[in-house]
Amino acid sequence: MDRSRSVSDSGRKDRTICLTVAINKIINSFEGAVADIPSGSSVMIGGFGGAGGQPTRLMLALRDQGATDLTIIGNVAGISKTTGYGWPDHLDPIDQGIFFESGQASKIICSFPVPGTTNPLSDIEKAWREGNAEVDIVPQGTLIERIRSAGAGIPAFYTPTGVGTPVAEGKEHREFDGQTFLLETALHADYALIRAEKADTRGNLQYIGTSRAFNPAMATAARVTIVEVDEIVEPGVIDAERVGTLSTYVDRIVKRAEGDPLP
Amino acid sequence: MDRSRSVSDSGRKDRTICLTVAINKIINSFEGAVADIPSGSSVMIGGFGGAGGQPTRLMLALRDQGATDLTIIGNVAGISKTTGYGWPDHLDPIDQGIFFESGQASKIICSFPVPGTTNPLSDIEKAWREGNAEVDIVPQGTLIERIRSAGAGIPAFYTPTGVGTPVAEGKEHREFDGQTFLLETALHADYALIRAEKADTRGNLQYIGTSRAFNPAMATAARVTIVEVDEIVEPGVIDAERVGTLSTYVDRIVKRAEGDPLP
Amino acid sequence: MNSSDQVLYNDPAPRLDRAGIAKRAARDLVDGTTVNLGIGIPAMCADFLPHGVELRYHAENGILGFEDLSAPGEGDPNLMDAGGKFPKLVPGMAFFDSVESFNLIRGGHIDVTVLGALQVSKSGDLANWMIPKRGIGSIGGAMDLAANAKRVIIAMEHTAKGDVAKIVEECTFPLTAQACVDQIVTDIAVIDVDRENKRLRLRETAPGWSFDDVQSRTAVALEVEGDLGTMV
Amino acid sequence: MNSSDQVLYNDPAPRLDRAGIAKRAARDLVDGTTVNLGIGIPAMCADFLPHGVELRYHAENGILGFEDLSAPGEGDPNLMDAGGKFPKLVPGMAFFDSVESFNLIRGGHIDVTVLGALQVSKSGDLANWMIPKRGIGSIGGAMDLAANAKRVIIAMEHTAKGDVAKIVEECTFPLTAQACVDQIVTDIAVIDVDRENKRLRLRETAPGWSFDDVQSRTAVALEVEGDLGTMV
Repeated sequence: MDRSRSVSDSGRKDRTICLTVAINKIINSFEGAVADIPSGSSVMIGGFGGAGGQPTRLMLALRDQGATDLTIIGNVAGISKTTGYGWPDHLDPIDQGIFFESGQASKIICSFPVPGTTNPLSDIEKAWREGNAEVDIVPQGTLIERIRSAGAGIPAFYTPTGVGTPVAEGKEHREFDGQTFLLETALHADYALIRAEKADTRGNLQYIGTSRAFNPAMATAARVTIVEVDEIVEPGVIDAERVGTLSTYVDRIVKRAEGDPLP
Repeated sequence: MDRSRSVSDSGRKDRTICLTVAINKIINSFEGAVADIPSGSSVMIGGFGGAGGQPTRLMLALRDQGATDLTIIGNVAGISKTTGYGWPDHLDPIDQGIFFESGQASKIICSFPVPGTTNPLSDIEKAWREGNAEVDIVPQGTLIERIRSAGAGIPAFYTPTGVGTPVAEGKEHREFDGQTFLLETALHADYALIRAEKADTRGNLQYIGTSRAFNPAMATAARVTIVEVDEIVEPGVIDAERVGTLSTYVDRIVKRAEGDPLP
Repeated sequence: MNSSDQVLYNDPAPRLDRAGIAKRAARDLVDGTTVNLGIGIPAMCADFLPHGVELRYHAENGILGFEDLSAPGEGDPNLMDAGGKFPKLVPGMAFFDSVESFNLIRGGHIDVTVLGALQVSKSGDLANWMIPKRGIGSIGGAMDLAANAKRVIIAMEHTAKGDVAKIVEECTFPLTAQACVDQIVTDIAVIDVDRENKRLRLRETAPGWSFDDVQSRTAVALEVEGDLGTMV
Repeated sequence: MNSSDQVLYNDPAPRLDRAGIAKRAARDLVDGTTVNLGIGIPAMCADFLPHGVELRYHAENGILGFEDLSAPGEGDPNLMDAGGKFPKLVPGMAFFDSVESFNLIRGGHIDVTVLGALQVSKSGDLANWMIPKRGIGSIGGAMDLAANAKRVIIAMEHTAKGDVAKIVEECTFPLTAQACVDQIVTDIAVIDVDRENKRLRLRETAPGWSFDDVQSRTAVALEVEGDLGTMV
């Protein structure tokens, strides 16, 4: 694949790094876009929860690809398949639960892994009960800020959220101006699978409505960012005032088929 | 002025706070918009440096209002008046230097307070040399992140920028993953004077081009945010996908006169 | 009130239904404020706003200023609120990402949040995300909202199944946030939380409910200042 | 090289002019990379990109992907770059605020930055924001760029006024960032910085300049690996 050029670079911190710049970011198939994701990877999955903003085709491709021992990072996770949350009634919902159903995921880091009821049991809760998966529950604001920090070069920050709760256990507590805060650290990933409405061929993304959610921050926090879009356009079609993710963050773009029945 | 309603509220941290919600945010004059800013206030001034995105009319109104002992917070500061930076050639540039020329400012927190040359001496450097003003020079990325943190409820964060330099003096150093970082704290202000292209009557703002810069973050970090706009429109005229500052952050809106000769 | 056999069958009058709780909670919402409504009873507040009150609704997934509709529907998946409902678009609304959404919350820019609860303590501690015996739960935006909104109103049924008290001296369930609750609106009472003094003040009772009726279903000694009102 | 009387008047050949330095620095810029050019000589690199090389220019004040023009002009004040120039709009560019702009920098997403310098040390320390005797200086985005860009190239005149060395064992001026410089392009030489071993490798000299000519104007012992090239 003649997609990238490499430049040897002595890099930060005196480590030799390889500067790879994707020249042509467009990949022709969802299979191809996720083919190199190895077992043991951490994979961010964008959106909020529900069909909007979820990279559903990339998720299905990763499920079919078969990589195992995955750490999945998402927000609301595994709720749609059991409750229909955020999906049209006439469709079978797809969510991060597919990686627990298939046994590919060994861990999830998310804010909302289980619905209020246990009947039927969600794939994530089932895997957790059977000891097959670790579930790390993070307050949503802390989760998104940890992801944002990873992309923004901030290794750690203090937050008021979670003080006095189970999420504070084992964390550094510190007072600023008489109030107690928790130290939280950046959350990086190997891959981010995200979803946008449009990409231009450079990799600028445009989002629509509430489909932004975790997508823009995840795009900045992963070593490789792969985006699923409804449309690929020429540079300039996306208004420079409305770019939601900058081209620099995007490594691979895959377009959905016209008339894809999945939302 | 029948602009706001108050609600008594037992508030956070068990202090009684007064929840004031501006119902009509539009103020008819720049004088009126800054009239209550007391001496001793900290005042953020938006933009990057140069005329674009700078709340020039609000600044002139604050100069004329006469409050003293001000702490000014801005980015590039006092460069335009001496070098013409970011201003059309046919106009006399206006920048944060006006508050040092007038003796109103006792301190500035900024990233770029002096031009490369000292002839002529800028207002800020003159005030500093004469011992009349304190100048706190902060790396630009640290400055904007400190302001953003103030608005985002984050009291402090770690940054790689500035390690081994004079800005690291007296600051906590900490290692994460073998790299050293500095602890930096949130930077709040009493007032933010900002500039946008358009406001709707609710207070949503739209920016244009490179005029965003420090404006959106400052809008979130001050107790009172006052915006200077070229146009006030009805709700809905600003596309929901293109709101640059949310209405919740905006307290007062003043419209410039049609055909104002200042950029 | 842990042993509650004596009150199980002697409600003095009907309790308010879920809509009734929402309606009463909605009465204290102030025009022009930025408000986040949790799922369940809190979300129903949107249906009962007093005349002339217009709120700036915030949903964690990235909308501000929409019109909240409690009816679910077959909407556009790209125009959802955090509860999975499909809000109505109105002029002056805005979309944004989760970073901005939680800046708004964590930064203290949400004026009021209405949330559900499993337990509330006399010091205003809130537990609403996990039942200990299940061992797993969902936090979502609740911890951020509870810890950082300017005002936290709890809208819930007064007791759990079997008339077990949910308003307690100390929460036994995992906390969502400490000392955060300002007011509790239930199906039988409106209670103000004086967090500083760790006291609960009963302000109103449901029609037909006396102080003692409410007190007997509450595991904290309630106080009254002035007249006791009736929930309407 | 602090006492420099002996070399003041004996340049063996003309030094490159500012444009010549920029042209040589531009030769190593790689197609498709995200690049931030500092003010002065670095900004002039944009005029000398090799054929077929298209860069994604970043300016701190919030633009990515514009066309850089080194000519100042009477532009739109709302379409400025960080140096106060007025860039040309091109399809595929984007505007954003300073938070996003410095996420890009601090987060290590800028592939290359070209900056000016007052001093560079053999370990790659950079000093470029304050002359100590003035006591006040401007940092701007320089500390963020120097500390966090993937590759830092310095484009500067080799010596200061009076032929005082700017390439030194240890910087005596206040630092901008430690151990950050990868390459130095001057009016007489191209030098690679081996930060790990604190060594400087002379790669090229200006036409007519020998190793000794450059060494005598450099306060660090230079090394050469293989053939010494000529700057073109």
